Amino acid sequence: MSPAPASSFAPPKPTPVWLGWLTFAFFIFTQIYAVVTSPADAMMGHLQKMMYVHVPAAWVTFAAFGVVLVASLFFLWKDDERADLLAASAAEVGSMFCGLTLVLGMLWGRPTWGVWWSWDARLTSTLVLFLIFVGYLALRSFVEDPHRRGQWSAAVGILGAINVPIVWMSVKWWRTLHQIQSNPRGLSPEYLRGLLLNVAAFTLLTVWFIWKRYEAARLERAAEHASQAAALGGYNG
Amino acid sequence: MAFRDDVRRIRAIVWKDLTTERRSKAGFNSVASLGVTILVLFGFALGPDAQALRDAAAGALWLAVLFAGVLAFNRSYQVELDGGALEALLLYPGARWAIFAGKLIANLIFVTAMLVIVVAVGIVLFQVRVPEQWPTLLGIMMLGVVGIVALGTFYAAMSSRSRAREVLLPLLLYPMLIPVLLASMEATKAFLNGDLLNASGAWVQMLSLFDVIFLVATFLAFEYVIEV
Amino acid sequence: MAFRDDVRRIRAIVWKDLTTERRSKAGFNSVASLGVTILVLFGFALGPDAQALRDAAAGALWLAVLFAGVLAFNRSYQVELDGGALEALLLYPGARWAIFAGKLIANLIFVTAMLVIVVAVGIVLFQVRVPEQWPTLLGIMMLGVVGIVALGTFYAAMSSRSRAREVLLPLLLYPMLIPVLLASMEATKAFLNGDLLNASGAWVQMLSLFDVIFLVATFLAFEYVIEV
Amino acid sequence: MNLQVRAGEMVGLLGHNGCGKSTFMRIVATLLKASAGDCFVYGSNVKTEGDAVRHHVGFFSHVPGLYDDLSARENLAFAATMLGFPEADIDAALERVGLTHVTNERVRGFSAGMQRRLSLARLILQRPRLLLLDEPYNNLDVAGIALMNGFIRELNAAGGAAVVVLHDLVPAQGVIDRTVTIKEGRVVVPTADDLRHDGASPQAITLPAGAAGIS
Amino acid sequence: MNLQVRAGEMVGLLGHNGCGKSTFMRIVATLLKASAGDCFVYGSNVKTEGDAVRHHVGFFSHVPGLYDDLSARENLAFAATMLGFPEADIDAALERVGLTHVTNERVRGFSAGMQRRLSLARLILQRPRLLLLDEPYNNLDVAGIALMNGFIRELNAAGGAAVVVLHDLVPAQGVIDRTVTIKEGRVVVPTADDLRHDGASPQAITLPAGAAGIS
Ligand code: HEM
Ligand SMILES: Nc1ncnc2c1ncn2[C@@H]1O[C@H](COP(=O)(O)OP(=O)(O)OP(=O)(O)O)[C@@H](O)[C@H]1O
Ligand SMILES: Nc1ncnc2c1ncn2[C@@H]1O[C@H](COP(=O)(O)OP(=O)(O)OP(=O)(O)O)[C@@H](O)[C@H]1O
Ligand SMILES: [Mg+2]
Ligand SMILES: [Mg+2]
Repeated sequence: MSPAPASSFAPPKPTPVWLGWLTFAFFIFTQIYAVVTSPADAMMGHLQKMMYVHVPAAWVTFAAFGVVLVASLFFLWKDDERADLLAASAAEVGSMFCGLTLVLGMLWGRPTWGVWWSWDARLTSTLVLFLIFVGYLALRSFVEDPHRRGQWSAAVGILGAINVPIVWMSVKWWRTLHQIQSNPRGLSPEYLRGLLLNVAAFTLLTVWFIWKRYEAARLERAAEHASQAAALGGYNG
Repeated sequence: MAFRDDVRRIRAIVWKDLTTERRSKAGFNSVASLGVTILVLFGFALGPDAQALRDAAAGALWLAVLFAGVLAFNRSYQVELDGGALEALLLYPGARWAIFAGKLIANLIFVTAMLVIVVAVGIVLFQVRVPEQWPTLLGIMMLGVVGIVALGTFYAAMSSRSRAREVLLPLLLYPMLIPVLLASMEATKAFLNGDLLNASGAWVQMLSLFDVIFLVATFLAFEYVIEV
Repeated sequence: MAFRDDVRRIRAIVWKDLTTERRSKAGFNSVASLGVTILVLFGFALGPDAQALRDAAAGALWLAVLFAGVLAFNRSYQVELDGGALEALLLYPGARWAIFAGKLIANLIFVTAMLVIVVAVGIVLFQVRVPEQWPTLLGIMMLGVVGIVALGTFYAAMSSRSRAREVLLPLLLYPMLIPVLLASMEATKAFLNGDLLNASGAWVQMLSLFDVIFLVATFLAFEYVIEV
Repeated sequence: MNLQVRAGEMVGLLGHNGCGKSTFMRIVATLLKASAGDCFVYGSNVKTEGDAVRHHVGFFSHVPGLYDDLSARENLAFAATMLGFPEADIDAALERVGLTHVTNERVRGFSAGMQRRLSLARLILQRPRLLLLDEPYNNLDVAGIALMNGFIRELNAAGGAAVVVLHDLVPAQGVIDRTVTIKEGRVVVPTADDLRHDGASPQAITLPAGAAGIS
Repeated sequence: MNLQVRAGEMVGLLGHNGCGKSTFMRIVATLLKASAGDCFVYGSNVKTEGDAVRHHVGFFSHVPGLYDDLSARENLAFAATMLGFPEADIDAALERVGLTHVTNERVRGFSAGMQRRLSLARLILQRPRLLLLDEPYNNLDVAGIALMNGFIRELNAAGGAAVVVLHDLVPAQGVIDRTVTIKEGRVVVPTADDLRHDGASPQAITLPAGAAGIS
């Protein structure tokens, strides 16, 4: 039996679960707080409250894909497997939140715009971003060799992250149905407070999810390493 | 007796095909995502005009199912070709039509599942009004799927063993499928426009006719294309 | 010196790719026919209305080129995978980007030839009025082709070596290409409507920008994806 | 090209590279149709009675014929169902070829030799009456060769026949009864006893039923 | 896993099925990255100086690495251009491996052994300083084996080194200087003379430049 190849792949110590519960509790609190404190909007009425989930979800999506970009670059530079696993975890969580943004946006759009979907630049570019990272995840599942998987998905992740600024700027570049970025000062404080609190809660949630996924991925990799070593070790494994 | 054996063999092939499909992580997921991606491409190509989109919705849906389905057909034989498994499959005793039946059923399950997803997404993206009798619509769509899958599975058996199968399969399949596609598209379109089975009736008949012809013909001919 | 060697290697790869493509009976012919077939399918999907056809012509042309081109990209690495030729190719000394450059040039030639055929057929099928400055139009289309081929050749290097390459390549490629496609379609459409470079100007700029980004990024990243 | 194999006989087939040995085996296994000539396996014509022939023939070719995404066990289970044999013997077969430690692992990760062993396990399940082995010792280590030879001997004892394509007689020592060489499309006979030469029509020969006849 | 090969030395690599021989060869040929350990070929690290290593290494793997739609001659011409060698030697190489009768035929129709011979011709063009042969005698007939051995001896005389994966020592008799066995991921040394064991870090070893060192 050859010794475990990379000592960096001792599986990480698990983070305590109560941290997760705390994060989740904070999220529930900010949601209730925002919904209770904000008055009904002049135009949208109580529908405005969708903002407290839709907008933070969109922002953490960008943040997660930003992590993919940085981690992928770092992986290509330093060839550190952990960076690859971090990128993968961030991509998974980012795709989830991207999907959430889409769904919540559609649920919001139906009553306010009268349609589930329209082919405007913000909506379509968000959908495209989602599809790009679905491709990223598919690529990962189709490639067996870990090193190869890391390099390929890093390339795809970096190219995919190019689309984040496109989504961001889409409302400026093209005339859209969708709201353009508003100035924080333009938003009245009773909305802003709730929004910022929720953004904080979503960010914590994202960090928690990414971290948990990352831990799991490291455990998987450690197992992969072990089975590889066993395979090379032969019959008696 | 022999028939019981064949049924057992068919079941084994369906199980094997669906299992390898499931195991090859995200096999189904990625084909379905591709179907959705193709729908999005159509949306871009047709431009943002809502009415134009709604008019073209039926056509786009069927083409997305077709283009993504073709990949599934090819994959279902690719599994056999890697490492010469087809050779082993052909060496088992028993009727060869059982092989075709197994692959056909597996592909039917696969494409139907994909159709459901693509149609659901398409309804949202193309702002289609869902008709009241949507179960009937699904039934009509199944007729279209049977035609596509029967011919697709059959041609894939031929093309998979040639080089350039990715090119050959659609090249053979698309022209042959045009009647089925046209009937499916028109029936779907009529139905979506609230036609309530009047104009679509003729198309449904035509569709059923083609299904029967294709099924009979492919079952009879499979023996010849798979052999040797 | 070393650069001269690289140029010689690139030439050898282009020659080899185009030769095998030509030899593999009907390689080019069938991909081009497939492009035309897809155009025909679009024609059916869009229905017989002449104005609707004309409006959708630019989109249909580009999608047909894309869908048929994807097959060419995968084929260009498939040749390397049969019998482990890629292994041998990677063992030759010299810079790896030369391999990418060779494949890119071969694919450019291939897709351009196909584009010409598809566009010619499309003009007839979709009853498009040919604008006076059609050479400029061709130039704009070449910009689109460069973007598609650069990204396609790059992603094919990965997908062709994974399982399920037929599915993976379009799944990765189509969403990334949407900006390029959109710009190409809009520029083409504006041009076909006699816009004379006013509305299409912005799109052409965007197209050129994406081409540069894609070319630089893929040349830099190829080393990583082909290695190992 | 005339060749007749008796029940219980093991014939080694030699010939230089590209002389048509693999092609010959594929014809007998009903995977290719010969353009001329006839071939009978236990009285059934391979050209017209393929199904009957396939009941008797086990073919071990250059390629393993396995599903990469199924486990070793699932591959054998599928084969057993297709062959109409009970699944009960699978574990015994796996144990015999020394793959118990990877029973539930996917074939994708197997080395060349491990895949060949799994193919051998399938033959062990099948126990064919006519065994066609195309360079069976490729990729096999010493233990694998011993396994293969043990299996051939066992079939031999049960009255089965075999044709083995070889380039190197050493690993097959003790299991091959006689060898024939293919040269320019004809069988060259090292020991002329067992062969009926049919000068007039060298491509066609009919053999008595009950023997594995290949012409 | 430690193994050091001297210039002019031919080492046979043995080991049971699936023990990692092919994987090892692919690592040395820069086709795979080892997860741990270092490997040097004529002083260049295979992990970081791949290009330098590829100048020295010739790899004869399980697969032929040919283009099916090019002729034998075109395949070699392509290889010569890629290697930066003159095309003049091609016909000589083809003659040497006995493929002159199919010079202009496409490789697609070649038998397994003919393809292996053509791969050998490519190695003959290249004359690498370190030869990696993975079960080189598979599919080769007696004449083919003699060709292969002749080529190995020639390189040997010119000071080249070779590592040959084998299951059967017979065809390699007279060309292999010594053999080592891979067992459970380690080299087991039949003749301990040539090997430096480095107990502390069994995965890493640095070798003097000028020798083909593989650790
Ligand atoms: C599927 C439909 C939708 C998608 C994909 C979508 C996507 C996005 C994205 C990606 C962002 C973050 C980027 C940014 O902050 O500029 C965002 C922000 C926002 N969205 Fe949506 N959205 C959708 C529907 C809606 C609807 C229906 C409304 C309300 C009528 C809406 C209102 C907003 C607002 C107010 C922001 C925050 C903008 C800011 O203050 O910066 N969105 N949306
Ligand atoms: N693609 C792969 N993914 C995961 N594991 C693999 C892969 N290829 C090989 N292995 C594992 O690596 C081990 C070594 O395989 P390798 O092909 O190097 O064996 P080998 O010594 O060449 O055997 P053989 O004599 O059968 O050719 C095997 O146990 C196998 O399970
Ligand atoms: N697919 C094919 N198409 C055309 N000719 C072929 C094909 N396959 C093989 N041949 C030809 O048939 C002849 C016999 O090939 P075969 O593979 O049977 O040889 P073999 O005796 O098995 O050789 P080896 O010992 O090298 O495996 C060869 O000369 C080859 O040129
Ligand atoms: Mg052979
Ligand atoms: Mg090996």
